[in-house]
Amino acid sequence: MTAVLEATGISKSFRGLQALRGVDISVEEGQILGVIGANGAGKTTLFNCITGNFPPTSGTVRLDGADVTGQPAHKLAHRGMVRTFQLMRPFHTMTVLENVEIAAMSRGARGGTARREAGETVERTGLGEWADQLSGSLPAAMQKRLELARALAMRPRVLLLDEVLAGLVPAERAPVLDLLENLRDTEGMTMVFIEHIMAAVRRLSDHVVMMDSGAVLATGSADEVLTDPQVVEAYLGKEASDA
Amino acid sequence: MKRSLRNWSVVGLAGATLALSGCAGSAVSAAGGDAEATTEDVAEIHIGALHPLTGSNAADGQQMAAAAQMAVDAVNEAGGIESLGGAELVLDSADTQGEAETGQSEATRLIEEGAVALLGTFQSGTSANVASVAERNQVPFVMDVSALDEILEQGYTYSFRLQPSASQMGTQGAESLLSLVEDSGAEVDQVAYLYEQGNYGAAAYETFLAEAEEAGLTVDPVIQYDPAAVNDMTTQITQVAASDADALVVTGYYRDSLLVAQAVDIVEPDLQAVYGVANGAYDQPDFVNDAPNGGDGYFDANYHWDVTNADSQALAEAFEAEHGEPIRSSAVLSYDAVMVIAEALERAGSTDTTAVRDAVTETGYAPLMVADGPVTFDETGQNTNAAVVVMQIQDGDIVQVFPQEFAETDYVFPAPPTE
Amino acid sequence: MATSLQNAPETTGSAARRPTLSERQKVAIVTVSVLAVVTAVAALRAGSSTVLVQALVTGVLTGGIYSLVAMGLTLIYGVLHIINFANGALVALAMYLTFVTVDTMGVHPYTALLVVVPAMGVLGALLQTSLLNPVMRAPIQIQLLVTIGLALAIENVLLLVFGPTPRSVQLPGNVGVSILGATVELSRIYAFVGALVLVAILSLVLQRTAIGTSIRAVAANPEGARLVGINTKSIYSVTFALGAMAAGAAGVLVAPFTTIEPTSGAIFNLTAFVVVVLGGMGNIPGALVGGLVVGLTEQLAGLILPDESPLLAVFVVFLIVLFIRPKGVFGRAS
Amino acid sequence: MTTTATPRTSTSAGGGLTGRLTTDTGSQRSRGDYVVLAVFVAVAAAVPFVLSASDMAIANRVLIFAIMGVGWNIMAGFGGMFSFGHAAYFGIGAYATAYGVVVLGLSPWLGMLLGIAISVAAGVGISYLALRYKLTGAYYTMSTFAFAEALRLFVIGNDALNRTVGFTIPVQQGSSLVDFQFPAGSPWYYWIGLGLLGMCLLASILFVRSRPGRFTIAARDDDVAAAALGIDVLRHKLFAVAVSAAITAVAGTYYVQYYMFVDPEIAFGAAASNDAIITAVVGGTGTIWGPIVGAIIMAPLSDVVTGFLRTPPPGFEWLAGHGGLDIILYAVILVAVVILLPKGVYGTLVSRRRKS
Repeated sequence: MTAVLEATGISKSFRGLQALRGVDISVEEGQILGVIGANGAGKTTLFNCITGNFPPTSGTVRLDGADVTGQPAHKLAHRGMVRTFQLMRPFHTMTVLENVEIAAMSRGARGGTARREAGETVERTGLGEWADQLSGSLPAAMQKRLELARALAMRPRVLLLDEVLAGLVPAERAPVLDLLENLRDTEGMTMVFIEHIMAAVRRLSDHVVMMDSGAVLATGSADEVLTDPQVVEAYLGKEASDA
Repeated sequence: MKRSLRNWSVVGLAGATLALSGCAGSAVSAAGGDAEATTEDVAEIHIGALHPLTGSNAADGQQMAAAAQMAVDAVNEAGGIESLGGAELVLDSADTQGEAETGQSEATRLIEEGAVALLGTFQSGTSANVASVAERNQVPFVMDVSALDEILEQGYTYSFRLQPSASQMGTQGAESLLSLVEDSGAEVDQVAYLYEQGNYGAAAYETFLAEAEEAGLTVDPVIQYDPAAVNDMTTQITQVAASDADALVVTGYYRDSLLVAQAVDIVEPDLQAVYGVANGAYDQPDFVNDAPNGGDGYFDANYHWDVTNADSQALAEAFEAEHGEPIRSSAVLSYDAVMVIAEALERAGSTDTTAVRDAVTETGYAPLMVADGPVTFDETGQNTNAAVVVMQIQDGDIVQVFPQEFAETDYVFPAPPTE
Repeated sequence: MATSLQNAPETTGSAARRPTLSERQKVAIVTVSVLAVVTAVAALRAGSSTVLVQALVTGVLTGGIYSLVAMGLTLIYGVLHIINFANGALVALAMYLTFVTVDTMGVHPYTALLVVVPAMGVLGALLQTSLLNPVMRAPIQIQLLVTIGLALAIENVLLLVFGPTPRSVQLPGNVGVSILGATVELSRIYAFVGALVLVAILSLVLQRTAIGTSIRAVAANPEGARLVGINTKSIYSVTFALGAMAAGAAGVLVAPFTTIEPTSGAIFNLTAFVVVVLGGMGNIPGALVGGLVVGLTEQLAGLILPDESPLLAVFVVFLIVLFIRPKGVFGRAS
Repeated sequence: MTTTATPRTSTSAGGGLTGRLTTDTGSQRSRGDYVVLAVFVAVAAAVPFVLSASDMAIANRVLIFAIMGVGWNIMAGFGGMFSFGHAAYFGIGAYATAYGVVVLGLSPWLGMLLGIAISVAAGVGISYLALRYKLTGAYYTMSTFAFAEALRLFVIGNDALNRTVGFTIPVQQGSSLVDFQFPAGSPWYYWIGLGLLGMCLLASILFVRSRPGRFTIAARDDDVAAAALGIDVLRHKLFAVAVSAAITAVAGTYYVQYYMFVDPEIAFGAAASNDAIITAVVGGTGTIWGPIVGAIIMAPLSDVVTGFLRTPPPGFEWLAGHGGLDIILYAVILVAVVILLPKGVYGTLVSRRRKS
């Protein structure tokens, strides 16, 4: 029962502003952890600290039990932890296929293999029709998928997804959710995902962490967390009124 | 010109094909380059002049080009080159823009278009470049202004220099100062030396120092500065004021030397004189306008056109009448350079460039510049009779004061820069 | 009261500000102690207290002049994110306009401010509207090349019109005065004071006027500014006009102690860039501090390393500061 | 750029995955690049047979500009690091060669290798600092500028490097490939320069096709995303700097051997940096062939303008004899091209072709 990814006591401050205060999360092999919380709760900052975008002010990140705190993002990616971005970051001068090919090449695939793998991933993520389109001119929903496709081409063991469903219409969500579920069930992929869409959180999460003001407010199974009165007050009520 | 314009448009349009197709015609029309013609009856002889007509030295460059043209006109009016059937000289004037590579490509172009000799270029860097072009094309190159010693240390056989080199000016500047002081009976045991840190300033300083030390004159403090960057000289002049120096020697360009004069005016160091060596300001009419107190009393030991020579005076008057400004010594040197070339052509009786070069080496032309004698080139191509004269600003006029043979009036020494 | 355009609108949040202040104090302490050590070394090399004092006073005054010339540069960068390579050429143009005004009307050089500054403002607005507004969204190299081309054009138009002979402007009563035992030309003191006044005026305009608020809004977030109804293009033009006017004021104030040539402004370009970066690009009081750092570095380096160009020391200091404080001495880390 | 939500029909026409992959435009374009390179070199090699000697001087300058533009383009166009100090690498190449030939008595070819080595070391060193300390935007640009300036001032103050005088390559009689010296006007200068340019272009093409090159371009587009995908952004950017510095140093060597002269202003002055930028930007940054097009347009431009004003066509005689007018015209043309075609001449053509 060892956690694949375990972050303990993660704090981060920006010039005196405390963005994270001692956050603990952990996720076990083949499980999916949902991270919820209002905008500005520190979810993306947590991802950034874990994936090496910037080091946490204090706290430890362990991947497969090894301390990887403060290691640069590219090293962590090669250790099997890959993420997507909430605000899409396509390589805008490249086509969709080329974007994904970069990821496959980065994983170590050579020439033709990389292209074949990229093609498969593009098909799998439903981007087939867009493969030769310049990624910079894709509609936002397709750029979201491209984020996912690039991450998958890295064949991650731990995948961190930052609002991968945002901006998709309900009809577009289902195939993505199917894909994610399939990845867990067939490949045993471990995932942490930030999401606002509660139906998705309920469906996918083995475990949920609710964040508020840079700290963990509640943790447990999806049902436990989503019915927690504190959570309802701090987040869901507001979410409901927002929607 | 038309040739290169046509090339360009084709080059621009054809992209990677790099003007292959459209330029066939230009190869035919490009046959102007043979300077080997030795026919005795040539209608025109082209001389190439390279000067900075634009850029920060355009003031000198434009005058130099104009004076060179006056020299050509004078030769033509006097019947052209008689040994070549009265052939007329044609001056092809090119703009170096003060850049060495432009100087080189323009020199190449001028030779290509048939120039049998080149003159120029005011900037030592450009001259060094043109000298190498001249050497490789075996076309004589007469430098009017370019003081850097190193240009003629390359073993070139086609390059000549009329102007005294920086080290000649340093040596002669020291000699002149020493004899002027001795002549005046004043007491000067120590001088401060302020110079621009480039090789020009350094060469003048080092040769001055050698001469001064031999004569027992102390040179201290010695201060160098970056002429391109300096904006204020008060600290340097305060250093001079804090020393025991009796006089200040300055080697620099116009702008920085003017800054020196402004700083001297306010710091008021206790000096008997400010004495320029190869100074770019203290013999310039502009300096009289720009400097505090009109720069009264400032000396400069520098190359200069001979004010005591009637021919020089005539040229100066004609120049001012034609161009509305007083002639600069740089322009007179360009005039002399054309005359050296014309005189060599006359003796060579040929437009073969090597023959012209050989004739140049044996020139005995009497220059309009102050000199120790007729132009005489040593084996490196340096004019050994090039000389400096000491000038002083007196009541708003720049007058030759030393040595006696070139003096218009008596010098005033001591001449403290501040009253 | 920081007039940094980079972070102008987020002036709230005392929690965020206090550490920055102490950060600034740290910077100030380090700067002062480095200066003290360098000054001590310079004192040993100079061997005369008069010379040292003179170097320090001259350093401060030339520093003021450098920041004066750099003011328009930093303003334009702060709002337009354009490195204006034509700044020096604009200063040179202002010098010639001063010369013409004084020469034709026979007025006191500083009255030329009344003519030159508005004229430069109009020119600046025209240049921005016609040449730079079309490329505001283009990459940095496009804008850079436009300003380089502009600089070439202005300098050579000056050469064409005025010829290559250097001009000068005489300031009546421009004598040397003594400050702390050092001698200083009055015109340079006036220019130094002018730099201070210019900082004050620009700060006031940016902080206290409606147009200043719009400029700061555009500097911080052009998209947001457009959404709240600000015409960003005209703000760009106003800003470039202000920058050109600052260059104009600098040209007038510098003219009396400068040889006026087409390249007279360009010789300040190098130092002006250093000044602007050291002070934090877009930070107007920062430019003043940057100017002082450069002026003092130059003077003290001249005493400590007499064989090298003082500018070498300036550039070494520049590179070191840049690596330690990538957003300038007083700029905030991102 | 299309913003419609439907993909272009052409891409979906094949339907099958493999079909799309075989028509991948990227690899075809690259293979096409080799062909274009071969044709370009072959055609350009014939230029000396048709141009006069003075026009060859311009052709040689085109080569120098082109090599510099290709070098700058690697770092700025493909690497996204906007350098305003490429004079540093050009100057190091030039000085290493000149010092090697004049002082050490080396062959210029060894001097070139020396220049490449020093240039790469300096470029990687300074860029490591700049990237390590996260200099971005204008601050990064100014650091490159300051580096070149500092080198210029260092050389001016250095006796071993002849201070402001620089070096003049001694003139030899006769031709020598080993000494890279030929009689004035010899087409060999051009052919050697063309060979060097060809190699630099080849390096450029190989770079863009290589893994490091593609990773560099990815990092240029988005360095955070690249890092998240396991790309060591710093290392790849430094690799791009190294390639760029090496190519630019080659231009320095060629400059010295052709002009036989170098001084601190020529080597490290802002003009050299400008030439590299202007060439690449006018042609089109981030494209293989842009710098070549830019060089062919911009290198002869000042000569053309000057020539035009030296003997203007009938009706324009009043334009002649005004010092400075040629530079004004050059500046106006530069500004106009840059404003009207911000993607560069070649870059605009390519993007038009893609659109249609």
